[in-house]
This record gives sequence, C-alpha cells and structure tokens, in this order.
Amino acid sequence: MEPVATPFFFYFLSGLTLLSGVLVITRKNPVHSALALILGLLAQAGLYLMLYAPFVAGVQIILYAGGIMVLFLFVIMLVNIERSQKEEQFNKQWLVGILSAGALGGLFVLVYTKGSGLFPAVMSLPVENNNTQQVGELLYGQYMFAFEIASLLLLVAIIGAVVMAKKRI
Amino acid sequence: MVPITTLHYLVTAAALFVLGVIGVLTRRNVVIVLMSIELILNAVNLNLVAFSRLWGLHGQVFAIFVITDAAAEAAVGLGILIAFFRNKETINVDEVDLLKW
Amino acid sequence: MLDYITSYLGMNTTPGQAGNVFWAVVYILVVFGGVSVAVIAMNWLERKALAHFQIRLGPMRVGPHGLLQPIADAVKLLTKEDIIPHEADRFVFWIAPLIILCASFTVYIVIPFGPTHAITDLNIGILFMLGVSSLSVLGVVMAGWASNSHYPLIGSLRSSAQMISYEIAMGMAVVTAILMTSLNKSGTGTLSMIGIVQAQQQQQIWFLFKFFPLGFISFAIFAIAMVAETNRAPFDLPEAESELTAGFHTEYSGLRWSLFMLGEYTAMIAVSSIAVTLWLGGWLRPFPNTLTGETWDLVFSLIPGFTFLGLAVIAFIGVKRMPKHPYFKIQTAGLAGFGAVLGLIGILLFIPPVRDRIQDIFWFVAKVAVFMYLYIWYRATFPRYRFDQLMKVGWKVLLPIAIGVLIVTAILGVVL
Amino acid sequence: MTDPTTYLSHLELGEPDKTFLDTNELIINMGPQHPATHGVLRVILKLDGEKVLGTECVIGYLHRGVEKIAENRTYTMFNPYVDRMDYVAAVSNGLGYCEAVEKLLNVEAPPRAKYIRVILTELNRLASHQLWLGTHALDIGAMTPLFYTFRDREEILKIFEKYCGARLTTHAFRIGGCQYETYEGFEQDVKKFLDFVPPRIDEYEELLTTNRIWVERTRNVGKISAADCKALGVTGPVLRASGVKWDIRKALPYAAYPEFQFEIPTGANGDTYDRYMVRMQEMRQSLRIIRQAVEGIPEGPIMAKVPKVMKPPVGEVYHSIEAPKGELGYFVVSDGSTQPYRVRVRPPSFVNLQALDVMVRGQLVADVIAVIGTLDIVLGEVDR
Repeated sequence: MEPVATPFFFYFLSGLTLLSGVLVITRKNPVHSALALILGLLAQAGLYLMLYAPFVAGVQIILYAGGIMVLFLFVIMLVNIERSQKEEQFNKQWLVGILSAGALGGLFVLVYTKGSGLFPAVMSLPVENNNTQQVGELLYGQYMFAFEIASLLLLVAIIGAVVMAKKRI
Repeated sequence: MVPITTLHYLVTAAALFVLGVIGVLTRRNVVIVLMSIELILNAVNLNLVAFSRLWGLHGQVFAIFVITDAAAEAAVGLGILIAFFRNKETINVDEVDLLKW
Repeated sequence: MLDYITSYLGMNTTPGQAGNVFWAVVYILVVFGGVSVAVIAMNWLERKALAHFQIRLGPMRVGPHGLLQPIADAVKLLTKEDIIPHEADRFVFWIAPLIILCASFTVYIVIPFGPTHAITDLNIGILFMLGVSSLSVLGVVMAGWASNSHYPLIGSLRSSAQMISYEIAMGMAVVTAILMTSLNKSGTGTLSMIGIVQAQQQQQIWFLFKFFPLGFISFAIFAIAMVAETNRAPFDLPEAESELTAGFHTEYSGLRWSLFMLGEYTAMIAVSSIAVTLWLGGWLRPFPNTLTGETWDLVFSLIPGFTFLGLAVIAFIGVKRMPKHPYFKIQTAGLAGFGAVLGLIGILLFIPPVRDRIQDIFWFVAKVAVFMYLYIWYRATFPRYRFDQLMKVGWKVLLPIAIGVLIVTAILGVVL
Repeated sequence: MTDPTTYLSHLELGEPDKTFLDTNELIINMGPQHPATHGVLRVILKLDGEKVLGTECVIGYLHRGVEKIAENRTYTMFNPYVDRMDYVAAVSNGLGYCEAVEKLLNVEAPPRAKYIRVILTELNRLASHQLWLGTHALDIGAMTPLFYTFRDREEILKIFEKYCGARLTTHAFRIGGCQYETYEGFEQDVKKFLDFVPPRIDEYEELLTTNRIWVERTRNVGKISAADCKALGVTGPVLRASGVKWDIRKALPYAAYPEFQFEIPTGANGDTYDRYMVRMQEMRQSLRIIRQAVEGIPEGPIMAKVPKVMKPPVGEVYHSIEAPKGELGYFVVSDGSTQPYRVRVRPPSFVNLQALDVMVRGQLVADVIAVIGTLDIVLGEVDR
C-alpha cells in the first residue's frame, strides 16, 4: 500500500500528539488530562502505522488507550478530585523544573542539529505484510528471555497492585 | 514540501519527551505526574519505532516491551496512589514527605 | 480523474489496499449508511420479535406493522430538549457518547463483507477491531463520571469492570481462532480479517468445526463474552433498569441518549461480525466442501434473490390481511409498495453480474442476522446476572476454559 | 429538602468494610420514583461500593387515611374502601372485613355464600401470585413471564367482572354473605379456568425454576430465619418459606376452609428461591381448593339475616384471614352506633416490609431489588 499524503498526515498526527501533550500537563482536571492523553496515544498509534509498525500500533491502542487509560480513569473517579482542583496546581520548584526541561530540550536541539547526518535522509521501506510475523519471531526467538522476564514483571505488578490497593488481604 | 525523514519523528519524540519532563517536574497532582511519565515512555517508543525503519524490527520489539513496562508501572503506581490517598486524603506529590506512616 | 475512478474496478483488492481514496470513501459511505439502516431495522425487529415472544403485537400504528416506528422514534429523540445536568462536567458529558459512537463505527473499517468488499484490509485487522472496540469503555466511564450522580457512577463502574473482564476471555477465544489460521503448510497465520476467512476457505473448514469441539468451545466463549461486552441481556446490569434506572446513561436524554443506543446496536453488529468472520467462515456460503460443483454454486447464488422474493411474498400476504377499511388505505398501499421494493431487489439480485458480486455480502449479512436474532432471544428468555456472579462467570469459568482451549489447540496444531 | 442521612441516624451502621479500592460510602435514594420499588416505596440505601450496609424504608407516599375514614362511615359504607388497600387482592380484603363485622354482629354467612367466597378469594390469591411472579421476574431481569402471567390473570379478572362488574376493586362480598348470586355459567367458567391454568403454571416454571441465572439470583438471597420471622411478625409465604407451617386457613379456619383438603407448602432455607417455590406451590393448592369448592358448591340462600341498619353490640373483635401476602387482620371496635369506633388493619405487606432490612444487610444492591420483589408488597396496603 502506497502511503497517501505522507507529509500532511505526519504533521497532522504529530501536531495532535504534541497538542495533547501540552494539554496533559496543563489541565486542572485530571479527567481532561486523561482525555487529552488518550487523544495523544491514538495519534501516536497513527504515527506508528505511518512508520510501518502496524503491530505496535495495534498494541498501543489495545493496551494503552484501552487498558491503561481505563485504569487511570478508574483511579481518578475513586479519588476526590473536587478538592485537588481548587489547590495550587504546580509545585514550588516549577521554575527549576522548567529550566532543567528547557536544558534537556536544548540538548536535544544540539544533538539533532549536529548529528542530523547520522540518519539517512531516505527511509528504507520494510515489508509491511508480515510485520506481525517478524515481530513475533523476534519476540519468541531472539528476545525470548526478555519476553519471559516481561511476563514475570507483569505478574509482580499484578500482585504488587493488589497488595498496595487492598487494605486487608 | 520536505519529505518526511526519521529526523522528523525524532524531533516530535524529543518535544514529547520534554513535555513529559516538564509535567513530571512541575505538577503536584500524582495522577498527572503518572500521565506525564506515560508521555515520556511514549516519546521513547516513538523513537524506537522510528529507528526500526532504519535498523530492523528490534526497535518495535523494544517498543512492545516498553508498553508492557508502562502497564506494570501504571498498575503499581496507581495502586500506591490509592493506598496513599486512603491514608493521607491527598494526591499531591509534595505532601508525600514521609518514608513511613 | 475518471481513469482513477475506473481503474479500481478491475482490481481484485479492497480499495484501502489499492490506495484508491475515491472508492475508499464510497465504501465508507456505503458501509456506514448500511450499518445505520441495519440499526434501524434491528430496532424495529427487536421490538417486534420481543413482542411476539411476549404475546404482544409490538408497534402497529406508525406505518404498516410499525415499520416506520424507528423513524418516528428518531424524530422524537432529535426534537427532544437536550438536557445537561447543572453539576455535570459539560465537556466530558458532551464527548462521551461521541467516543462510544466513534469507537463502534470505526471498527467497520476492517470488516470484510466479501473478498473485496471491505474498506481496507489491515494487516492487524482483528487486533485493530479488538482495540478500537475496547475504546468504548472510555466513553462509558466518562459518561458515568461526567453525569455527577450516583446511579450513573455505579452503572459506569460496573460496566467498565464488566467490559474489561470479558475482553480478556474474548481475546483468548480470538487468539484460539487466529492460531487455527496458522495450521497450513507454511505455518504462518494471519491477523487480517480477509486472511482469516481465506484460511478457512483453504483449510476447507469453518473454524467452528475445527478440532471439534475446541473450535466450538472457543466460539461459545466468544459468543458469551460478546453479549457481556455489548451490555446486553442477560449481562445488561450496567443499564439494569430495575436496579440503576438506566445505568451510565441515566442523565442523558434526547439526541445524546440516542447516540448511546446507536453505539450499542452498532457494537452489537460489529462483534457479531467478528464472530462470523472468525468462526463461521465470513462471506463463504454454507457447505462449500460437500455441496460442490457448478450446479450447487448456481443454486446457492440464487438464494439471495429468492430470500428477497420471499420477503416480498410475506409483505404481500400482509397486504392481503390488512383490514379493508378506508382508514388503512395508505398503510396498505405503503406495505404493498414495500413488498414491491423487496421484490424488485429480489429480481435485481438474479441478474448474473449483480448476483456474483452480492452473494458474499448476502451470506455475511445473513450470518450476522442470526446473531442479532440470538441477542433478542436472550433478552426475552434470561433473567439478569448479579454483578458478583457476572465477574465469577467471566474470571472463573470463561477465562480458564479459554486458556485451556488455547493451550490444547496449540498442542494439537503442533502435533497434527 | 431533608438530608437523607438524618433518616439513617438511628441505624447502627458499622464501619464500612474496606476491602478493595476503597470507595466512599454512598447513600442513595431508591425511589419513590423507581421502577423496581413496586409503587412509591422509598428506600434509602447505605452502600459500601455495591454492598448494602443498611436500609431505611420511607413510606406514606400513598397514605389515604383508610382507617380514619372508617370512623365516619357506616359498616356497610366502609366495605368498598378496604378493596383499595391491597388492590391486587381486593377480594381477600373484602372477605376479611366482612367476616370481622359478621363476628361482631354474631351472624354467619350461609354455606353457599361461604363457598362462593372461597372460590373468589382463592382465584384472587392466584391472581395476586401471578402478578407477583410477573413483576418479581421483571425486577430480576426476565421480561417475558410478566406478559404470560398477565395473560392468565386476565382470565381471572374476566370471571370477577362477570360476577360483580368490576375487575380490580371488586367489592364482591357484603356483610352477611354475598350480594350477587353467581351468574349463569359461573361454575363452567371456573372449571374451564381450572383446566386452563395448570399448564400455564408449568410454563412459568419452565422459564424460571431450572434457569441457572434465576436460581443463582435467588438462592441464598434475602435469607431470613424462622426465629427472625416470628420476631418481626412476618407472615404468609415469607414465613412459610422459612419452614414454619403457619397458615391461618388451617390454624384458625374461617369461611368454608375446614371442608377442603389442601396442603401448606413450606420451604427450608427461607431464601428468595424458597419463597418463589412456596408461592408456585400455593398457586397449585389454590387450584385444588377451587376445584373442590366448585364441585361441592351447595344450593341455598346467599345472604344471612342482617339488619338493614347495622348496630353491632358494644365490643371489639379481631379477625384475621390468610391474604395472599400473609395475615390480614381487622380489629374492629364498636360503640353500639352505626359507625365503627375504630378500625385497625393489620396489613401483611406493612409488617413484612419490616423484614427488608434484616434480609438485605450485607448483600448487594441487586439483591435489594430481588428482596423487595419477593416480599410481595403492595404500597396501597403498606400506607393505607
């Protein structure tokens, strides 16, 4: 499938991603933040599709937007947000935080301007048709051990979350 | 129009990363801090997938691992948040100033 | 431009794959229009069928046999006052039904109505479907939260917990079916919706009957989970009207409420389509391997036309049985007209080129229609589960069985 | 606007059980406008998540002062009013009142009247149970039985209509007997009905009794022990489902009941399922009684000798009957004038409703609905 209007979709989706990022960190109401984050995640799934990574895009939607965000919304509903909205939204060291983040951004700019030659201008076109199969082969072949560790991590996370959230076990 | 290269994606990811860092460093609400961490992880993912266009699918595999990690992190983080809220009736990070209560 | 439009006609792929934007847009419009009509028809059918289960007549007044009732309802809902509770979060309240609607409509992008009759054929089709349909949970959660009221909040908590729990069992059942696609010579399966149906064609068996009873069990798990997923009876406790008045959409009215309903029915059709694609051979006609040959092909290709002619005959019988009273003149004429249209469609479907193109779609829709009828049947028969029982069924019954079936299928796939 | 919490002040509500994802305690108002509270009952629920910590019934939305009205009417004039209490079982109400006043007057209805009374009352019990079954099933989510029961209840109402001209608030009996002789073909109609109904009852049972979801929704839900029942004064099927064999038709026989063979169905666990089974069996027993009555109906007068102007001797009387919902008692005090000095009704629904709190504590919200349904309350009778 030949991509259609790549620049337009790229700017559209990455603009959406960044806009939602800005909204996430500026909204007072966490629910609105979460909504913005969902939008951003979906836009990012679109970017993955443009990068010929359909499987990652699918996982992004199903896990991130479908799973993790529901968890977030659940928690937001359970804790009292009425009060936290009236409070001060930013902490005392916000200036330091922004400065250091700005420094980080400066570093990025430096790296990408100096090192732009490192990245080939023309992107290779990996075959899209069996992307899932290839990812699967890598996951269950070369990265088998990491994969198993990841599943162990998830198990630990499940137990940890239950222990944390449950008062009496 | 300039053709879209890897660098474009990297710049987007970098900007997203910086946004996430700002969120983590300046917000008080734990939920939003956690969401900012998700932003950071997503920026990393975008980078990984963009690189996988150049150097094979390993980047995508790593992106999947990162997503798994994010799920685990969110679950535990939100679990801690609930335990915290139950004890302190607040969800502000700068009020988490005790190691034990 | 004209070349661009006509160039697709000779191609043997979906417009999305061919990269033909014009035809993709046409397909999108056709599919969405078709789904909307199907929702309207389903609405009417549900009332009628439910009424007949319950020894009632159902809608009879608006149009012959209440055929225009859904339209009357739509007009009523559209003209109703749009109420947003004062204490509600306006933005979230406003966007929640849209999320549900978008999520359930977006799914149709990958549903294959025929080998070429899909908007596009994504490489990750089934993953995409599951992912996008799981997004509707967000709408439910947000609707309940934004209403700022107790009943919707409980309803939405229930419903999101339910949808997430059943998604897991559902996913496991789907994985079983996907695993079955890989049992060919090359050993590679597919996630593409069209690919899944083609795999069934290749293996000469619907996955429902594959490794009997494994395919059947995974199908049954999916069939149960999909009812829970769409919040229908007997799993309709999020909107259990006798307990929580109307669950997460208690505070909604008019247009927004109708969007929820539209989303629900659309999602019902969507998940039924998944079931049909994965287990019932999608667009393939019944008995493709026993009743083979030119003659049988011809016979089966005539069925769509005969079906419509049959419907037309039923309509004309209805005309005959209409009371001969001047008051019913318009209604009788309307019913006769409806029958004539059905008959005309039936005759149209006998024309060879139309016949060949349409029969895939016909079989697909017919199979989905069976599921739609099952939904109604469940609703008429079963009481409602309680929340803890529902969770128990999801986690302690369906999920272990689904995982067991998955493992056994994997082993069988390696052994055989 | 009152704060709903004030109602709960006297309930000893323990600390919420903090288990998973600690939610705040929720106080929700169920009713008076709620589809499952069978009228205008208002239940304030204190919830911990889905678990019920306590309930408080707020009644009186349908209060019409029936007992007070009685003090300003003559004995005969008050008779139609009692039909408006339990409007689902109006005939039973009338029977109780008429018999109470007859006791006060020291007259007895003639045998034929007694038989007619039994037939109509048992038909009414059947109608009441059918209505209960339909609405109870609807509350639990099964829509279809409602329409089936209403279809069959219609046949009973047709018999009532033919007999006395009214379907719901029948005013079928008079003090001292019956006003109307049975119409032509009454017995045939009843017999036809007796043949018509048993397969229909089987049909309801087919839909529900062995339905897994139904059993799971009702087994061990709203359990109440026999001791609790007795302490709270709960009567009727609710009591019998707890294993107490108490039926006023047998214990303190009235009308023509001593002459009929029938059994008192009882349950063992006192849960919702048992109450359902008890009522289903009661329907069958009612049919048995009606069959015996209609076959053995004697000839004779239908009205005892009662004075035109009733002036019962000074005194008081308590007479109770087994209404479909439990013990329906009338306490009538006479001061020798034409109007009762005081009429006090012991409505079964009102007394049974007290058991709600005992039955639902610690259960889930969905069970509250099931329990309200299984108590078979009629708000007209609760509030009077």
